[in-house]
Amino acid sequence: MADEPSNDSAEEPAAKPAAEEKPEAVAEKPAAADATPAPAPEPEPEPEPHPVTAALTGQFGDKVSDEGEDQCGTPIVRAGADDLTEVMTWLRDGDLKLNYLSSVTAVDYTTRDPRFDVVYHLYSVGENHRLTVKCGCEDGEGVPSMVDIWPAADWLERETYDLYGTEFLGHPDLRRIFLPDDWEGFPLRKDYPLEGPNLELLTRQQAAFRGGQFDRIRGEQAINEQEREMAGPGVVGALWVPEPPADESETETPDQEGD
Amino acid sequence: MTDFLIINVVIPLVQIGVLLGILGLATGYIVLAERKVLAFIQSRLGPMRVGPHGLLQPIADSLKLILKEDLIPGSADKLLYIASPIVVVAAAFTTLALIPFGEGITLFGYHIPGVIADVNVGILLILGISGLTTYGIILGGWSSNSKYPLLGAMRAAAQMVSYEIALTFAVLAGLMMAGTLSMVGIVEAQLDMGVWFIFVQPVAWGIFTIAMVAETNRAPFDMAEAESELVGGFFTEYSGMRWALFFLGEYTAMLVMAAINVTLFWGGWLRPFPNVEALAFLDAVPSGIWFLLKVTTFLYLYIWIRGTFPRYRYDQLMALNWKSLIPLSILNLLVTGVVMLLLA
Amino acid sequence: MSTTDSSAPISSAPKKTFLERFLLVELLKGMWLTLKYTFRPKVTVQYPLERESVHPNYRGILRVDESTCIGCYLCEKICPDKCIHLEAERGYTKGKGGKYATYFYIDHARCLFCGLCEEVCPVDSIYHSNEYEAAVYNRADAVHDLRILDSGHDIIHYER
Amino acid sequence: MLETKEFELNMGPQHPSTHGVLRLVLHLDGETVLDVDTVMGYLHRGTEKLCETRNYYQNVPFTDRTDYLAAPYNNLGYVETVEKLGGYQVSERALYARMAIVELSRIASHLFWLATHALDIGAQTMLFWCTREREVILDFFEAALGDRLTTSAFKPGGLRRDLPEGWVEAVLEFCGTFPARVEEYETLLNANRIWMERTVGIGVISGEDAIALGLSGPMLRGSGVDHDLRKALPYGGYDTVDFDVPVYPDCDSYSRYLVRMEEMRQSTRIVQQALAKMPEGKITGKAPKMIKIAEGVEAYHVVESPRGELGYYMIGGGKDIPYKCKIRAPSFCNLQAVGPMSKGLLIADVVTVIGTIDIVLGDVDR
Repeated sequence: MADEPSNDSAEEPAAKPAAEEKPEAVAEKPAAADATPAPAPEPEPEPEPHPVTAALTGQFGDKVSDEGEDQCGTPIVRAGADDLTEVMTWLRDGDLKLNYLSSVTAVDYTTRDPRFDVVYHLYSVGENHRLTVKCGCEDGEGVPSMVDIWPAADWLERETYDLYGTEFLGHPDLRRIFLPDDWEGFPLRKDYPLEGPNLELLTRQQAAFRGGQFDRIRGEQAINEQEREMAGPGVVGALWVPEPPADESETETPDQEGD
Repeated sequence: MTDFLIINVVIPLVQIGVLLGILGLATGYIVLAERKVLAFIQSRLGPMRVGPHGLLQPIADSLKLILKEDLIPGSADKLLYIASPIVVVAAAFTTLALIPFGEGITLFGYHIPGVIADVNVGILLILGISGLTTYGIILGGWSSNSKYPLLGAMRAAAQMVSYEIALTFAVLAGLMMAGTLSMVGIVEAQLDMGVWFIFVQPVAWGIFTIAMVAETNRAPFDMAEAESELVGGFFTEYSGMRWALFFLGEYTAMLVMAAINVTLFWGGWLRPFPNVEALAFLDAVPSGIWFLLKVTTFLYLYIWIRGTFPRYRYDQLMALNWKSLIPLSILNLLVTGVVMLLLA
Repeated sequence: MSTTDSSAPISSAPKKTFLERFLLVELLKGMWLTLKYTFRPKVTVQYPLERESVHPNYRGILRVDESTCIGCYLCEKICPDKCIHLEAERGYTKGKGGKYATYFYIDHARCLFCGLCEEVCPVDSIYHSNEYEAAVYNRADAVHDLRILDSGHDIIHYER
Repeated sequence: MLETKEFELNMGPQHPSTHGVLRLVLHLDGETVLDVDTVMGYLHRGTEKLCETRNYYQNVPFTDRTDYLAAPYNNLGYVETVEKLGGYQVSERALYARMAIVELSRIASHLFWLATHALDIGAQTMLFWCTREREVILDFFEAALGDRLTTSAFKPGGLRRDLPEGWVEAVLEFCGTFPARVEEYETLLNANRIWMERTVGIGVISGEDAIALGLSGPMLRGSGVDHDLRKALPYGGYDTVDFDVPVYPDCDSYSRYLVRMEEMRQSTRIVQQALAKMPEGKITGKAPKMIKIAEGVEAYHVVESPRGELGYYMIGGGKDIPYKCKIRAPSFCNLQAVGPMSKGLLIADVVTVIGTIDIVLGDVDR
């Protein structure tokens, strides 16, 4: 890669062994099982703060904390919700000229306190540098809205609210954006099941399908028992049932693959 | 008495019957031709499945349209909703009676003229009746009681009323040369002068051609339909046969406008250079064929333009008319008058 | 920022003289182009009658070679949308030892055609055929069991 | 005085010009647009949630289905992010093969944009001419990647299979003839007075507003902002090829049209250079068969997709599945401009504005 992160932060070496130590992995062809030899970890005793971070901490001192860099070499800082507006305003208008809000999102660390991180990815059109700003957010609380600083935040914050349920205080129009207004729950939270909270309802629909109505749809070519067993329940309804059917599977578990 | 009956009743009825019979088919084939030509322009083949090279497609289409369910929206004004496509088609068909298709032939000792009714205010009547089409479109859009058709109808009304002005001024220039309002008379005037009016009135012809495309709601002036904005415009809610009637009306109107254009500027049924004796062998081709050939060319032009240009916006369309075409046509009229006065 | 000198304003709109405007020059140019195209060879294929062949690399409908399948479950595991289902048994029924699939079906209505199963299969038993006509009249027919997967599904070719 | 009422018009979700299932509620005064409400989400499939439950290889097919008109670019964005997370190297051959493929996808995407944009404005012939060329590119994808639209082109570390025999020559031949085709499109549109009246001065957004609204890609460059991530933060070997970034200052739909037309030419150049530079060697991936990223390792990687800044923000979770995968969709951010850009215009211009933004609803809703 052209811009392989040259200034590896402390986090980098941690990634490499983890990536490699898994030879018994769900084996595919063993040919290329070994990864690139990891670039020699450079355990710098005292990692130099990124100049962007340095400028920021120079301006705000303790209000922002340095969180190193990500794998692309983008500095990460953390700010408190109370100082966020002040910090962000300076980032846009100050020396760093971070005039472009690239993305807003949140991360759900279910057990951590505060539960969410609201993450802002900033960019400077002109200076070509990036900055990631994180801000903790407890469930049910909120962080100040950035709409006044970057109009781009309008929909991005609505999206984050829609999917994570993090409030953005002062947002002029904080509604759901993708999901219907009466949707329950916030899908990207970790405790939200993959196939949705209305699993029971869907199962009933599926049962109805499998019972009488499905045959009606098929008309004369009514599906015979053997064929149905062969086809399995996943065919008929919208949902997949993980186990091959022993008999009527009324209860379904969320998809467990991937664990 | 018999002669009177034959000349005034039987012959016109037969003419009407033949014309309508041919026209029903012809419209279908204009649609097919349009699909084919557009396809050729766009590097594809167009309808190929029904009959050889899709030649039976119009029949399949009309059958489909007749058999389709005829929906009337619940909230529509039913009477007007049903009436408006009929208005459009009736107006378009009526104008056909006034168009001279040829010199006429003599059959069983009776001269059958090439026109059903040679009225001495022919062209005025055509413009007047075709103006009625607007009512059908407005009523159709309004009676659907739906938003897109309403917008389409509004556009259609404004557009057709405005372009009629430019159209009429362009026609006037030709009429001044001809000195008559009769469609047959116009052609005969060109025969007398020995020159088609296109060569003396090119500007009027240009204006007429642009205005005629706009007047028939065809691309790039198909504001009223504008399927990418108004999803079909005034006939969004129509389906089946009623929708087909609008279609029939549109294509008949195209035919009529092309016929007027040919009659007025391209010598109607006359062969090229009607007074040059050296080309007399061209008279072997019947006059009706010359006429149809010219009309076909214009119909091709319609399709060709549709395949080439993007669509104007509603306000730009009006600006084009009021700011360019109408002033230009008035100027043209003035110049024509002055020159004729000087030459007279 | 780019290194080009494109910051200099480029007159984006082409300029036209009055005569060019009045004589509709650019419109006539366009019409000339479309007229030329009217007579050029056409590029479309009359689909149900003619069929274009696809490249051998094309990922079409999944097929399984029953005789080589060792029932290792890798395809089922890697499938991102879980459309492959199989059960394997140990035995000698089919003239070979080891595991073999007793129960194998693929729901093509859910398949992503991503090719991951083909890639992980250690014996190249599951593979994408070049067949792309998978339309069926009811959803149950989109599910191919081992018999169909092995011998190929019936394609109703359009006649006439 | 007559009482006048605001006219509310539902445009979409089923409308020929909303390019999918976008719904705009237009508040009209006559035909003049006073305000636009944008309603979306009809195509929301929860891709980001799905990505949190599938492993790093399994996620590649999902990225196809976000911006399905330029699927290889989405694959590239995702795969490069994973490579950054794991620190995997890409072979030279894979690097340039990828570059050629994604630039072809940019051409294909812009072609389809032109086709639909011109169709919306009423030039229906463009639809067929553009899809004709796009079809050729899709054939290349079919041969090299296995599928035409949902390519699942790359995997972490490289490509999934080597390029087929004769592929490079065929692509180079296409690159030789393609600029002439672009010229033909321009004959039909560039100077056409109707096209100009429909696009010049329509959908104006100034450079500053565009940056503040988070617009990217041709939306920025059509507003006079000289910014292209391929130049600004080179990734994927773009710093080794020579190309120009077209910038037009008029901030209107016509500028953006010119930008995209020129980008098609520049992409052709990049493809030619990339294929010339592509060495022999191994093209398939060097990443481990089971990618595991340590907990807390994160990366936000952006690429310049045909629509603009496409970003992937991923966090490793210590397992073989990402803890978080956020897709920064260019269509979504660009679509924010539809309100500001279409205020005061007519209905027909809203169609132009939607077309000029070049949205893909799969990308907007994810």
